[in-house]
Amino acid sequence: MTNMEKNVHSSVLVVGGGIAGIQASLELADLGHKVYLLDESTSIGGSMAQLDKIFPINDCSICTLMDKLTQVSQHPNIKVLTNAEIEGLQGEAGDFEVTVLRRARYVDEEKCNGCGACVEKCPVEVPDEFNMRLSKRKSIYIKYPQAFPVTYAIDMNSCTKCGACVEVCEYDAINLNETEKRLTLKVSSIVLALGFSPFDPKLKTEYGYGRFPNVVNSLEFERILSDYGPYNGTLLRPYDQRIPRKIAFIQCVGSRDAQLGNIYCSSVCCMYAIKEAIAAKERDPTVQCTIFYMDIRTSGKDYELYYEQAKKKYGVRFVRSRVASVDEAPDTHNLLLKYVVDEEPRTEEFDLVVLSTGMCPPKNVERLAKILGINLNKYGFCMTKTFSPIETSKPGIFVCGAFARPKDIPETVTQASGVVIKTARINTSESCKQAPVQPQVERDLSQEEPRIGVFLCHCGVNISNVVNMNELAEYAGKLPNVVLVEHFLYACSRHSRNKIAEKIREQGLNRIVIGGCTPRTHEDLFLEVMQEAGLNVYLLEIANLREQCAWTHLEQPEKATEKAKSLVQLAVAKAKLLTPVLKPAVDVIPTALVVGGGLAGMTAALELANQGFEVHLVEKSGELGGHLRNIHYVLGEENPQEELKHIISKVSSSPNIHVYLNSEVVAISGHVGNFQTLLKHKDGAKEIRHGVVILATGALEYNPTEYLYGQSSKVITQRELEQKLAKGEFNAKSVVMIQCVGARTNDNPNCSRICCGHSVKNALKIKELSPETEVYVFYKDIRTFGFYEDYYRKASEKGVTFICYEDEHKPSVSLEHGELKVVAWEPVVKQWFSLQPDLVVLNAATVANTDNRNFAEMLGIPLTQDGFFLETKMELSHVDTPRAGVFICGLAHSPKFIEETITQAYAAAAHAAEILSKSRLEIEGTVAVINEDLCSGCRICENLCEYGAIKMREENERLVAYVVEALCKSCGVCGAACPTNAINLNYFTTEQILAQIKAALVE
Amino acid sequence: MEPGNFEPKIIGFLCNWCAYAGADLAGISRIQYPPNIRIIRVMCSGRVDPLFVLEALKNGADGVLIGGCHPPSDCHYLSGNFKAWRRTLLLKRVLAQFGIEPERLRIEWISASEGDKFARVVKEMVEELKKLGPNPLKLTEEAK
Amino acid sequence: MAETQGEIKYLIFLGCAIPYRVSAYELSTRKVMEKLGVKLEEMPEFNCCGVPMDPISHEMMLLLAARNLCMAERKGLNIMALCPGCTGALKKVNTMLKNDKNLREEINKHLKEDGLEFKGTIDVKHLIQVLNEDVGLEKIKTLVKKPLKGIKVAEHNGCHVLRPKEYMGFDDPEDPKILKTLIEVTGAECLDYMDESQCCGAPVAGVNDRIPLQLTKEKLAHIRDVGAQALITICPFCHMMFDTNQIRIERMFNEKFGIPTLHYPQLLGLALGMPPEELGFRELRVKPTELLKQLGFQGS
Amino acid sequence: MNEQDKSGQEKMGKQIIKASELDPKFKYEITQMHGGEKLLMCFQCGTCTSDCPVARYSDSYRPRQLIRMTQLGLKERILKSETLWLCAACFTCTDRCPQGVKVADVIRILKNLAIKEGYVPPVFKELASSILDNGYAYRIPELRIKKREQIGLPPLPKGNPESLAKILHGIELKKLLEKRGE
Ligand SMILES: Cc1cc2nc3c(=O)[nH]c(=O)nc-3n(C[C@H](O)[C@H](O)[C@H](O)COP(=O)(O)OP(=O)(O)OC[C@H]3O[C@@H](n4cnc5c(N)ncnc54)[C@H](O)[C@@H]3O)c2cc1C
Ligand SMILES: Cc1cc2nc3c(=O)[nH]c(=O)nc-3n(C[C@H](O)[C@H](O)[C@H](O)COP(=O)(O)OP(=O)(O)OC[C@H]3O[C@@H](n4cnc5c(N)ncnc54)[C@H](O)[C@@H]3O)c2cc1C
Ligand code: SF4
Ligand code: SF4
Ligand code: SF4
Ligand code: SF4
Ligand code: SF4
Ligand code: SF4
Ligand code: SF4
Ligand code: SF4
Repeated sequence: MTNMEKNVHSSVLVVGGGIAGIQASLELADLGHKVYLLDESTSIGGSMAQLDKIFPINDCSICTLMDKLTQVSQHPNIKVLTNAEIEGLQGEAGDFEVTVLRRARYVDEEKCNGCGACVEKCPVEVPDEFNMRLSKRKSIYIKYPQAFPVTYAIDMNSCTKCGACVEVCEYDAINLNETEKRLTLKVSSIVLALGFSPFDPKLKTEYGYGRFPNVVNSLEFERILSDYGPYNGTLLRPYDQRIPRKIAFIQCVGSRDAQLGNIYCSSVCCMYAIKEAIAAKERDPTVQCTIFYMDIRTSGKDYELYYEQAKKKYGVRFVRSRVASVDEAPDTHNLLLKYVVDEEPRTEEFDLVVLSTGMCPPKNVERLAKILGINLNKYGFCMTKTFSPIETSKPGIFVCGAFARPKDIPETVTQASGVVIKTARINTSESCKQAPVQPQVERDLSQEEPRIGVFLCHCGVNISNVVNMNELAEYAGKLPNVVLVEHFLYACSRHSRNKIAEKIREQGLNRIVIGGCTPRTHEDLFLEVMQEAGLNVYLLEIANLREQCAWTHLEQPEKATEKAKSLVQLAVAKAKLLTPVLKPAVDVIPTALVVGGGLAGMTAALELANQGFEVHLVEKSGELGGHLRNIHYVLGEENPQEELKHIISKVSSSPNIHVYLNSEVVAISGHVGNFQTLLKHKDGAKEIRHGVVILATGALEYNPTEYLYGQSSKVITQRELEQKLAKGEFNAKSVVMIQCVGARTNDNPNCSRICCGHSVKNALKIKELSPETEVYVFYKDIRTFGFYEDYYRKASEKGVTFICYEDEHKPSVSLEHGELKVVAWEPVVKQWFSLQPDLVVLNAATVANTDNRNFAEMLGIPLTQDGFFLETKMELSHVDTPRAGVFICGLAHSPKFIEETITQAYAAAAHAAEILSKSRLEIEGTVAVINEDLCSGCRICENLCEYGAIKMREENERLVAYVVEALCKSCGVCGAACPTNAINLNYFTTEQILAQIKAALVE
Repeated sequence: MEPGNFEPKIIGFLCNWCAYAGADLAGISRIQYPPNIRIIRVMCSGRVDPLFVLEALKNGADGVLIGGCHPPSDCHYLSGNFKAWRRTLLLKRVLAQFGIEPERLRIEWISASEGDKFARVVKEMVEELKKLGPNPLKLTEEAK
Repeated sequence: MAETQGEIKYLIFLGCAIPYRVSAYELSTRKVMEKLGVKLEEMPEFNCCGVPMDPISHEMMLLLAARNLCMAERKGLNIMALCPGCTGALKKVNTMLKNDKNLREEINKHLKEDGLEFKGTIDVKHLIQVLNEDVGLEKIKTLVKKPLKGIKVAEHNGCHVLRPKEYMGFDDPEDPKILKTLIEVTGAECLDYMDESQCCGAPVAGVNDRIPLQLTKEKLAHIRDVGAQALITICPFCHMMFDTNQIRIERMFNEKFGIPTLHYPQLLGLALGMPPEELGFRELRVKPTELLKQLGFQGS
Repeated sequence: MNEQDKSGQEKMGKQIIKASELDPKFKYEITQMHGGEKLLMCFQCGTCTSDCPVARYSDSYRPRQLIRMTQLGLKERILKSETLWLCAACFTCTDRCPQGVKVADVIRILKNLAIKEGYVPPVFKELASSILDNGYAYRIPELRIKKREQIGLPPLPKGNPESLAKILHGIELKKLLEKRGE
């Protein structure tokens, strides 16, 4: 690293502004890198902006995304380049020079403030691609209401250059003759987050998409469901905008289809179809939803529960049959689907058909790949390897998100975090980072009376067209403690902001009220002003006059003016009581504790060590490696034992890593930045102090009690088979494999994700070593998602026979005169038949490590029902826990493949490094504060706090509560519950809120 | 006060992440609703102390709206919305004991994409409160 | 592909079924092609295309088809077949032999017994392909004398003109367009109906007498439901199912259809201004009396 | 053939198929033949049965089942099965199979094998002998040939059975047919 450092720029280019690109950019920027976030579209957000809810939690997609968009918009280190594409690349890792073409947008990003006046005037209407052409937009448009940048754009394909928009734009933002521009970026690394393009179902003519209006694709259905979609969230079908009574979902459209050449599985469509069916059911429980599938692939964490819930709670019907064709009834425009159940062909009528269209590589990616010099796989996705899952074939260029392989959002976000640890040159010395805006020395206000300045924004005419600004200003001027009122056409413009700072200094203002648009998007701009003017940032209050007043009372200017006065009064009342808040900070010990010396733990440890941090790696057993020690082949070319040796040698030789074998964690205390851990090993105990914890405790193989396991040496587990194969001890002529042993059962409802791939892998190995051996695989669903489908097909091609079983028809294994006999039901031939294999191989489930419970208790973090660690937000990142500074990765989180384990370990390392890289950790000032005099020691707050931020201590022989500021997330739940009002929340104090209430209600 | 042109006053405590954003979206989408509500932003619906509700009613609010994120897990703080919900149920009982119609207090889950829902809730509240008439506490205060 | 030297010239491949039972199809084709300036030459000494033998012996089928191809190669002309089954067999074997050297050698070994050799010098097309690709819609349009305005018909392509798409490939079997546009160029309207691409069942007629009739009946019902005045076919077997068997079907299922079924060249012939008699209308079992009346032909 | 397509399937239903009835080699044999190459790729999605026009009206004809039985090696049962002959060779299944299995070709292969095992449905015997006799699948009556001329069609070219006999010489099947035909 050191010899490279000379050329290292601290800039990174992220290509693709979907959730993958956004997440990677935010994390890189937080680490102090300058980030260029480039997207070919007019707005960032990618596909996620189009989704209604997101599985597995069914959160609102746009809410989740908007949170991130806001962060991007406010991050000083991120430069967003929309309408842009890469034209050329020069140089090498650490020193790239990228030529970027920016196509004309025709609207100036600096000037346009998103008022939308132009849209009303534009006479040209065209289909809105964002709403999948189910509604219309104008030639000048913004992609979606919440889009970032909040700048309109003109679509020159339809624009008539009539100039109406130019005329109406108060801010002179439109230039119909704008031309494209080129720029050159110098960056040290590039992250590709190009996402996917949806499969075009027109290519599957038998489903009638494009011919029959009531056949829609899944993204269209997402838009139909969306509250800001073409039908405002009412469930309607396109042809007659009638509520559909019966909806069919057809799976694998454009995936797992050799006729189309898309052989891989798109991995997400089973889950999203279930989600969409649930959403339809939630809108109207009488709607009947049927999902037609070949295999249901819900192998993510707790996804099987989601599937079960769809069946049991929502009554979604699942039919195992690929739909052969869709026809339309000419009179009703209903659709007739042909499928087969129990080997009986059927035709059934539906009012709406949703095609679960798969993910294809991003459009025109071959061209970009050529420019960048990276390899694509045979399907056009980015080529990666098992043991280097985020590296492209070119050093310095990394990949994350759906472009690496079709995947869902949580996996995407995890991978985006993972990329960061490889991309970033994290350096504990602050100098190499782009410093965020340095806070000015704050003025001491302790002796000052409140002197409030009120700054009112017309927002062009957005506010002033409705609210009488003069009247408002006059009113504000009379409010107590207000010493200055000013108007601005655009308060947020750079010019105005300078003016505000000037006024603050000039007039000695010490509390600021802005009357303008919502604080959710613009607060940070004004916080900067405060800092520049030397005021504590908590002395600002914003009255939301645009989104929550002018725009919602367009026809009632007088009442809107009254309301605006009231809103300003409310803000002034709070402002008067605002006090400076110091952001608490904790010292960070730049050392990590990693628990578990399997692949996950070692990978995370190595990455942190590479970044220069000290790591304590604690392994319970006598050897490093965990399950990887038993894996001799992978579905790919690498040799896992070689890789393992390599990793272990790197770990052992790293001066930054202390390995403790045969050791266990006895106790952990403390908080982020400063934990104390007690280790026990055979020579005694040891105490370690560290800033973060990474839990990589792995998982266990289920010990089967089924199918004569343990009673006959001819019944073995898949792992044992792999040992035999590797040691050359395999000699069976007929093998039966049974899937889902101990998984997807009542006791352990979840899917173990890896075992289908494991069987396919070993079956292929058998066929390689002994082609004449017959292999039968009994499965419930074959879950070879993503590119693993290739190997499933390869196994079929080699003659491995896959036979589906249902719980009612499980195969039975018995011994007759010492010989194995398997009796099973074949559902297509509809016959029982028997086999006499030499070996029965059980795919034992992967179950949670029982040690997890101890860690959960010691650290106060939750577990899933089946005992895996539970992350904070299952629909986003996989690595964070509710406990600040504690991260999870690998099998300890849920069953996963090697490449996924590595990716997640990278992500955990990245999140850990973000903390470790800071010598002091600044914490939001809006934390809870406890007045110890008032506290009665009832412990109510302690129990309520989800983050374990409240602790109790003895004080003068009295139990009192205190807040661990590093853990508090500012929800205020404790404050609302404290019976003695001992708790307050900075910036949202009880007194301030009461003052707001009173102000709101004065006559 | 004449019942005919009675304009109820509503205090809305909206959580920053969902309901407040939903109210913003109503504006962005130019959805119109009556101007009777005053919104106070809190980080989480779980921050709403019963005291705030009581003070609002005592000071003459005709209705109070608490807006949070959809359960089970839209809540930015995992479960603040549940806590608000439990508290609201209790509080409604308390209000009834004071002779205040529990319908004056309303809790709603409004996501950042539900601008129309926010507007609808405000409209509904205004209509219902018009039917209920002014807050009885206000009348007794006035009587004093 | 054999040279056509400006003029359009094909060997006409009749197959077995057409001479055996469906001469109206042949007759109307010949008349119409003459009008359109397509020269048709007779195919000497041809034999069964091979399709009926496929279930018995794939090899025999290959040889039968290959022999036909050799006859055409000798004449140096491309084949135009009327029967989709024949088209399919000849096209498929032609492609297979052209692309698969081993297979070609094997087949040629047999052919040599009679001094023949497959060389791969010609192409095979179906009638509608010739109309669409060689004659062209534009030319047909200019020759239409009597646009069939106000007439509503439905089409049935038949499976083998479209499938398997690997070998046929000139139209989308799931949403075929060519026959439709050829119908529309006559001025008639072509209606969509349900399950348009479904098989009529004819090929099973030899082994089962119920299933094919049920399939045809289902199609007739869909066609009736959309109000088509006639059905247009381009396959002798389909035609037999819809026309010859229609009365039987009506009796068997106790339902009335009364849907006249025309060979496409019959319809085209009318539009080109030829009288029904010349186009073999007399041979139709379900008489298109109403239709002809509407077009101004009395009493045929 | 009234009840013919109601094959022996149901009768078989009760008993358990024994391992000895399965011929695991059978599937590999099929993949060696023209059109059978992709047999092993079938993952039982159901498309072929769902869309088969014959299956819709037959109680027993199920293409997916035939493919499955072939994969499992139930050779005897398949070749004896009368339902095999119901395939209309419409190729819908072949065109729509997502795994690229040429279903109709596999069924044709099975028919060819059945013939080798000695089962020839009467209609095929007729067709074959007609072809061998005069080159056409049908024996076209004189009356028809005359009528052609009446309506103005050119004379039908004569077939050449001698040439056919030459090129078909050496096909095992011909002998078989002849033998059976007698
Ligand atoms: C119908 C549907 C429903 C889904 N539902 C869910 C769900 O409920 N939960 C879930 O977890 N997942 C769901 N998914 C999956 C989810 O959409 C993806 O996991 C996620 O969007 C992947 O994010 P990404 O950033 O990798 O790609 P994208 O969102 O596709 O973003 C890629 C970005 O890159 C840009 N780009 C592409 N090429 C270039 C280029 N050459 N130059 C510059 N920019 C470029 C694009 O404009 C785009 O903004 C669903 C997917 C679909 C299709
Ligand atoms: C049977 C089986 C077959 C698999 N086959 C494949 C395959 O073919 N291809 C593929 O890609 N992936 C496969 N995987 C998945 C792959 O093995 C994992 O993704 C990867 O090895 C997980 O690494 P890990 O570090 O998370 O967990 P583990 O390998 O389980 O390592 C956890 C480590 O933590 C230690 N530990 C546990 N508790 C404590 C404690 N309290 N204190 C200290 N240390 C502790 C353990 O001793 C162990 O060394 C398979 C997994 C299994 C179980
Ligand atoms: S009118 Fe001008 S400022 Fe307003 S949205 Fe349009 S371009 Fe932007
Ligand atoms: S110039 Fe173009 S974008 Fe502007 S109003 Fe006219 S058509 Fe619309
Ligand atoms: S099996 Fe795979 S490709 Fe098919 S619908 Fe499910 S996730 Fe999508
Ligand atoms: S075998 Fe394993 S991966 Fe496959 S479905 Fe069962 S539990 Fe899931
Ligand atoms: S709820 Fe209040 S009184 Fe009770 S322990 Fe917490 S701070 Fe003290
Ligand atoms: S404000 Fe929330 S996170 Fe902070 S201590 Fe109180 S309950 Fe815990
Ligand atoms: S369509 Fe293909 S894959 Fe599906 S069952 Fe039939 S043969 Fe098998
Ligand atoms: S070819 Fe045969 S099996 Fe296939 S769909 Fe047609 S009739 Fe059915």
